[in-house]
Amino acid sequence: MANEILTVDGLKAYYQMNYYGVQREVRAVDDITMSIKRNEVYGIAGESSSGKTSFIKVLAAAMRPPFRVVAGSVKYDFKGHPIDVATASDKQIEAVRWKHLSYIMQGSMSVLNPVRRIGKTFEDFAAKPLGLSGDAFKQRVIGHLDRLKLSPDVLRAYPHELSGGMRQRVTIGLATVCHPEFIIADEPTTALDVVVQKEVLSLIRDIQKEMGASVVFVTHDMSVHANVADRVGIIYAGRLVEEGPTREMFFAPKHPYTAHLVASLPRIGDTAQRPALEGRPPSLASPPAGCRFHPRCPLAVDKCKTEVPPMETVGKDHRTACWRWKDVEPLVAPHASHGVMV
Amino acid sequence: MHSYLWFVGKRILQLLAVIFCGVSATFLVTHLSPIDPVEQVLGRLSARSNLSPEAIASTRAALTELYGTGQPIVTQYFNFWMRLLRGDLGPSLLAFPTPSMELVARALPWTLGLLTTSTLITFIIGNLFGALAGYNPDNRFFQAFGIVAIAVQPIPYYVVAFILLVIFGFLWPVLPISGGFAMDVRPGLTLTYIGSILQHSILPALSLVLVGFGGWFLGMRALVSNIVNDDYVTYAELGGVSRRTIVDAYVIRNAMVPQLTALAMALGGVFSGTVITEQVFNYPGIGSLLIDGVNYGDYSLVLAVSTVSITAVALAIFIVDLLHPLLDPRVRTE
Amino acid sequence: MDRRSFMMGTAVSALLLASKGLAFAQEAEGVAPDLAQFPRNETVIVHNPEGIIRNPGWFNPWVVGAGNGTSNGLHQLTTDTLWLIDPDAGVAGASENAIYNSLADDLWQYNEDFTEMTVKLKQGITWSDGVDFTADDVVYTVEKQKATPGTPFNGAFTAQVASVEATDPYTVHFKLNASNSRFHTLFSVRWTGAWIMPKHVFEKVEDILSFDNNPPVSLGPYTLHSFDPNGTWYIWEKRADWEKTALGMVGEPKPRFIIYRNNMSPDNRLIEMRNGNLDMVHDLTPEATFSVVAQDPQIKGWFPGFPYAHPDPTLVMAIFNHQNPKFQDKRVRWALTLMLDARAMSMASYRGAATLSAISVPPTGTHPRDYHGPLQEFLTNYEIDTGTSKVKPYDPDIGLQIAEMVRPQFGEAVPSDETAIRNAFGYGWWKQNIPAAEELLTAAGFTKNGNQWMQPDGQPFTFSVMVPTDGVVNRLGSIIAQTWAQNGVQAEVEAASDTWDRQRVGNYEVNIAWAVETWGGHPDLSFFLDSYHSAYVVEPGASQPDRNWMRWKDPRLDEIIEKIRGIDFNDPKGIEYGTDFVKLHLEEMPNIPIMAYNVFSLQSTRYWTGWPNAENNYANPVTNWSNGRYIFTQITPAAGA
Amino acid sequence: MSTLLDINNVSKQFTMGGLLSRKLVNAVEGASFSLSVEKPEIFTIIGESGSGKTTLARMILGLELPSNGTISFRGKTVSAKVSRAERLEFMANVQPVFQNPFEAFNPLKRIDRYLESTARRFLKLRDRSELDRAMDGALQKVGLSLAEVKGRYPHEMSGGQLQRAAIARALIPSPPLLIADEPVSMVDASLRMSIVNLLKSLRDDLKVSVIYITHDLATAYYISNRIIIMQRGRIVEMGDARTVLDNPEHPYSRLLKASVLSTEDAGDGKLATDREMVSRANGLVGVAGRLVDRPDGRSVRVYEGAS
Amino acid sequence: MFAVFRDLIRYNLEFTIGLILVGFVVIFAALSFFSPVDPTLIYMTIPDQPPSGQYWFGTNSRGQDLFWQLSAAFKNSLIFGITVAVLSRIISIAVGLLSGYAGGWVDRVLMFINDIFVAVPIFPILVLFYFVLRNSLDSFTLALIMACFGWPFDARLIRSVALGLKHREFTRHAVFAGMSTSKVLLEEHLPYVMPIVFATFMNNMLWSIGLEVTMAVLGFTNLNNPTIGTVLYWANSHSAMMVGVWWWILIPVVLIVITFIGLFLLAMSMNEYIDPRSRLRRMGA
Repeated sequence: MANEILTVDGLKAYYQMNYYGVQREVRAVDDITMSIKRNEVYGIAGESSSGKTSFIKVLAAAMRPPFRVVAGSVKYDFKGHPIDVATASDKQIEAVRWKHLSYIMQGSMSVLNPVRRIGKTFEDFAAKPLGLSGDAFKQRVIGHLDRLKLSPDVLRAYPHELSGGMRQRVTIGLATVCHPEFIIADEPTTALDVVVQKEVLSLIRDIQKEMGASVVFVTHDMSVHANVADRVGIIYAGRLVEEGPTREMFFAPKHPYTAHLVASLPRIGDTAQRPALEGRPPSLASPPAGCRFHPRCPLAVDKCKTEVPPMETVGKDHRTACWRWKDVEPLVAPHASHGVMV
Repeated sequence: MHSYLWFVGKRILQLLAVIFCGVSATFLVTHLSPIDPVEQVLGRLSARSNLSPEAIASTRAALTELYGTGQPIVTQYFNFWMRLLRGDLGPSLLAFPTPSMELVARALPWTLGLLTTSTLITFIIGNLFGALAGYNPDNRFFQAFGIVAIAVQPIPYYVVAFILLVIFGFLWPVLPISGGFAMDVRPGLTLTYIGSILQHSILPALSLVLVGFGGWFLGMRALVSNIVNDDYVTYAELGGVSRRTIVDAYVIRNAMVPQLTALAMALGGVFSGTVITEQVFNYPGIGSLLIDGVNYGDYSLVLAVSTVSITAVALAIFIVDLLHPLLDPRVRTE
Repeated sequence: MDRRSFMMGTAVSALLLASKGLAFAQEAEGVAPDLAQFPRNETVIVHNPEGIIRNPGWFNPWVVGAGNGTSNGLHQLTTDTLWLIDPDAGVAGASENAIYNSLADDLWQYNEDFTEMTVKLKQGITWSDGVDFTADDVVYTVEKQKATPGTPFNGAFTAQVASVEATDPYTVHFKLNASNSRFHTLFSVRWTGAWIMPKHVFEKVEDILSFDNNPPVSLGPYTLHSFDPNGTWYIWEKRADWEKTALGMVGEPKPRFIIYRNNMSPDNRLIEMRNGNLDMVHDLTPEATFSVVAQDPQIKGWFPGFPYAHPDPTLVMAIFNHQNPKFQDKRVRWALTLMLDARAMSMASYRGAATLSAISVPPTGTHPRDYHGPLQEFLTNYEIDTGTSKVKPYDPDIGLQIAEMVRPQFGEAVPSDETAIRNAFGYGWWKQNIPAAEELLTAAGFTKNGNQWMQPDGQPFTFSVMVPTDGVVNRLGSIIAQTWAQNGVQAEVEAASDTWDRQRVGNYEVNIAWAVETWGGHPDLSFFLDSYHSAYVVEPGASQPDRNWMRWKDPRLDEIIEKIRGIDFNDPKGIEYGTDFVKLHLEEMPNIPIMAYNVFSLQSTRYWTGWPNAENNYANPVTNWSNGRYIFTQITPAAGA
Repeated sequence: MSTLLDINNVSKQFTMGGLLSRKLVNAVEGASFSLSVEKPEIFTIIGESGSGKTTLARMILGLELPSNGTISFRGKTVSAKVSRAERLEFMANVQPVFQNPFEAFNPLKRIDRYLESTARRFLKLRDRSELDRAMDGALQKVGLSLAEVKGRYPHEMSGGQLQRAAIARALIPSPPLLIADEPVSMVDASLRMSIVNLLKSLRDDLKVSVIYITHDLATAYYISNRIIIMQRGRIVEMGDARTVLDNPEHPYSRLLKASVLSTEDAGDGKLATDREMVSRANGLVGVAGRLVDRPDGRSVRVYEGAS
Repeated sequence: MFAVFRDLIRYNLEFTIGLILVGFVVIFAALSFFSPVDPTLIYMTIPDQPPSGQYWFGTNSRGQDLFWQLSAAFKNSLIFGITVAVLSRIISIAVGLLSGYAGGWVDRVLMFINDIFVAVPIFPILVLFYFVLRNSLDSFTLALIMACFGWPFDARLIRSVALGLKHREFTRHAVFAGMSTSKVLLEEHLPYVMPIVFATFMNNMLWSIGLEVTMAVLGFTNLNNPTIGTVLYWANSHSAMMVGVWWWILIPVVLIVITFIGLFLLAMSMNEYIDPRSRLRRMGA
């Protein structure tokens, strides 16, 4: 069995729309090749409308017209169930859902049926893949909830009766109760307060460790990636521009965009003027030629405007797509904090 | 529980206010009527018999005293509320001296029965089909069904009732077309009697169902086609939840919340359909009573029917509202 | 309990409760029938036009406005009074001059100056509970109603009767307050009248005004079998001792059961008759009649062919409000008359099935013999002076023309014999004569501005024509208003559901209704004419006593009325005075007589035969008239039914 | 030194539920602080959701009335229940900047419409060229120009431009005070710094005071002069931003700081939270305590009898 | 505006069909302005003629050419329906937007009144008005009364949208840009409730025309004024169906169905078009 659980190859997935004669093709995912290892947390970062959400929709096999895969493959190597979700039938996908592949959707309030008790929702999702029913199922769920520090009482509650943090833990519970091999988590902590956010993140991390699952973790917040991900991939304008081990990404980025993202993080104890990246991400309907980052890139040269940089391996598990990666300077040094922790 | 009590309390207050306002408006509107009930009765009396002028004068005096129409309107209004609280709206002119309330009480069960059954059937079938059509937007059967629903919806009650009358009374006379039950049936709690009532209610109810159905169907279809795009439905689909459960517990259950509100709001409207239906099928309900009352200038009766129908509709809305927290847990802890 | 089962349970129990409530409501009211079947060869089913009976358990007709059914069999089958007068010829041998001696053994006997009346009663009549009918019942009826305001004849008896006594068990003697040669008409039923009360029942009742008299003790050959607590049907059953009733003495009523059904919409009537669930229908639209008699050969009308309808002894007219200054000049009234087109009116209202009358007497019953025939010559020579010229407006052959107009559509069904045509279509009417009408208006000071007539004061001549919301009278009024409008008079039709109330208080300009109504089978005109006396005309806005809706006042009219009051009911001079009235009416034209109010009463011969019709005109077939009782003695089950 | 804004012992209570289950929620309790005219500063209010920071902001803007205490701006009590003229005059002095730049303008309307309305209302300008000049001037202050904005719809501009345009609109009447309610919580990292830097330059270059409401300690540290930390309606710690954040004293302040995800040891996955720290911070909720001044200039809420 | 039309016709089949159907009926109704006969006159032609080359829609038992009769009836009924719909839309927009935006006691009072109007069944009220006004109850008065009862449900829908809009940040921006409340409501919020207004406009027309038919069939309106209801009334009073004059009922019913299918399709497709979300997509957001 190969070490990669997911292999994405040359994936292109577009929104193809027609509004009263206005033809639009939004290239939300444009030629992404990457892979994810077993027992790995892979963070995907990018600005809003960079295509990161579209990308994980494909990973989760949640495409709906007008969004469709145009080219490439998305191959999972589940135990006994190898599958390419880009081409698989609904029935085949049905067979791996929740048992092998689960999904934590953005917005804990809206993903739970507001008129159904949490316990019922667990039954709906997990009873069949687990092959359990009645008390055995209930015991299993209660046991799992206990791991998430949730009391069995939540099973009788309705979503609106729970706090945001609890709801988020419930959705994590829901996604992990069947011990899937692969979990896709889309901004699971975005709306949470800092204290709760930290708790939830640590929970996800712990559960992942315990189950040995692979997790794709999507957020625009680099500081979350810093603490959760083993590897981080940066998506810009529908393309993967750099991926690498977390520490390297923060302290030795090989793409100017990554360097900027890291640099723009303010830190307590540091009041030095921080640069802001001007401009806006390009429209996915009409991206610029060449390197898509070139209009905002301080290092851009003429070549960047015409030729698309290829993905180059620049270190162990570290790849980047930049003509001038060698000139990228880390903007932040890994030094100790000024603050004194009490 | 506390909040549910508060919810009920608020609804009761609202119910009382609605009844008070509606009934007062009814009183005002009717008492501004130029129709003099005394002259109405005299007119009917003498239309077919040979009365002398003296006789007419003395009868008029007697009737004026009896109906209390000589008093100022404020006194009449006050007396009206006093009487209403005792459940007595005075004698009907149309069926003097029977209390108008008695006439209403006799007619009301028929209308209520007809409305309750037809509304329930309409609501359930319309919503079920609407939900399935909304969840399967590409299904040809439901698409065709939608077109039929849109086409039937604007046909006036009268025409639908009448077509049913012609089909099932004339071309293929298999169903009774008039009355509440058959002449050779003994009223009572017997199967024959209830069977006869049901048999006689098929056509009137069917006419209401046919017309009312489309609205629920279309409303539900629109609601469902929105709900299927909601995150929790998408998520359930991604979670491999069975289709049946999704339609049932995710889609329909959530769509029922606004549909229930719509039901409460629609209750006042179905009344107009029963009036026509009762006329066409000679059904002894409250709608034809109202029409008779209007044509006879019987304002006691018109008041009684309006008062009772306003109260009944308000009560029905109240009951539907009480069901709300059962359907929507969010209301319970509001 | 989870929510789903709770909701289902609630729904089911609500349904159960509703049906249970319904069942109990009925149980409390209902009278359980003994039989489950009513064999059609023993049962007649009659349509009653009264609509749903809102007080179905009420059988006391001696209370004003009780809202109970009257024509549901109650006044056809259970009540009786001294005489009945048929609007048609009456059963031969049992009536004379259409007058039946019912409870009375003979006609009324007045003293010289009509201040006292003596009545001999039949012997051997019993109430349905076995008690003998006697003079005491009649005396009780008069005295009790005299003493009880709220009874229908309280006013009449108080005003007219000084005293009443039973001189022996079968003789009643009335002393009147004033001379009155028509006092007996209170006890003479043409449609309804002073029904005799069962003294032995009512004297035990403390307050007869709140007594429902359920079940009614019957003086007729039928008793109540059962009725719908919702007021849509009544079933009556023949008494075992039916021969001990006044009707039984005329002949045996054949049906064992008579069912009256109420609240039948016209389409329901048609369907139920076609389906064999109705034997007698009160009225249909002209169109429905033509279609049903064409489809079902067993269904018959009054006339064997066109126009089928039975002419009521009522006369539909265009009634001018004489208290309105617009209509106070008889030249204007005549001008409006001459603008009308009889053929258009006949076609629009009845599709040609109208029986026209140019004079103020309905062309029905025995009236053509007494009035229309004898007056033909007078009418043909009748001349009016328009101020410019003299015209003879009468057209005696207009009925023949209408018959020719409808013949292409109805063919054989239209009679070809001239007398038959005159009886069916009328004896003639006024020719439409626009020039004469214009001359009359000009003479009255009107001027024409374009196509619009202006009144003498310079205002346009405009008024509304009030009609009921439905039926032939509505159609008639529409065409009348339209014809006037086309000739420069701005008449607008106004359909109202309260025409009866408005005409009573004079709240109209021109009204289409009947202001003339007669006994039908008897030439006496007092039935309506007495109320035309100027003494009864009231101020605008006040309630006008019956029939003189136009509030017409004329000393010559009063004189005729007083002359009639001074002679006996059967005095041949009555026709002479009646003719005087017709001529006075022609001169003044206070309202425009148009046509009889024809009613499309139909009978099915599927189960019963022997119905009255134009050839065998022994009774009025209109189902809600009390006189209809005689029909049940004349019909027989159809062979094979 | 004259006072620009004075918050004096302000409390706000909300009624939750109805008559039968009436529950009073103290959104803000006894908040006091003031800003001076002479010294423009960025004054930061920090707290998590439910801490009352947004309620406080709404009261300052006059969108809510305090249940107790007074808020006065230049000596005048702030309230929405005044004449339209007075209200307009207040708005000319205090303007808001909101959370989501993509929501700042009606997506169906052109952006300049808001700028123009502001100029017309508060500067009483009628003339086309004067209006344009005022709008352009304000846009220049935030690094934009009227030419870039005029006739454009919100979706035609980037988040940063939108947020700048929103701030430019607020700057048109030259208000001495801006209320910025979580202006960066909904934006991407690359945009965040440009907004924060802009706020900083407003203070430094235009001498505008800003009340900056946020839950992000890092940006607060980066730009604030003074901060207050709020927990469940109460101010628990207040003082110079650096002093407080470098070395927080109140247990809740410490918890907040400890919960900030550090990037300094990126990739190490250190996420454990000190349980005891959490319970200490939460244990103080609902206890009144009182604010005590410390020698280093900060005030901290202390609780007699509680450890 | 023209471009909008062109786009809709070109790219939206539903809109095109709806436009054809409604256009057909509207043109048919508008023909009544050129009617050679006065539709209130009776016996102007041979009665009971089935549809033919001479009488396209046949003639009725009152001797009227049904083509011109129905043309006038549809004109009057459509005007009636539009009057009710426009008036009640105005009320529901005003109440809904104000209630949602103002909140507090204004909202409570308005919604309380709203709830009363919802709970009072309209039909008995209309009958009561007829009972009192009798013949003075002309179609405009009837339309006014119906408009007074036709708004509450839609006002609630609008309010729920307005509640959401109230908390959108651009609303607060508009306020702090010095815009008056009416400006905020009419210029900022109104576009967002237009889809509801459009959809309910059609429903409201259907409802009001249906009620008018009910009133007319019972004889409670001015029967001389040709409307869909009075056409059916007269057909009924002449037993049209039973005696085989089927075209007197069938043709108006087919026309009603055509009208409302057309309106439904128009409302649906227009809705999608004016929906701010799809508008934004078209604008390229």
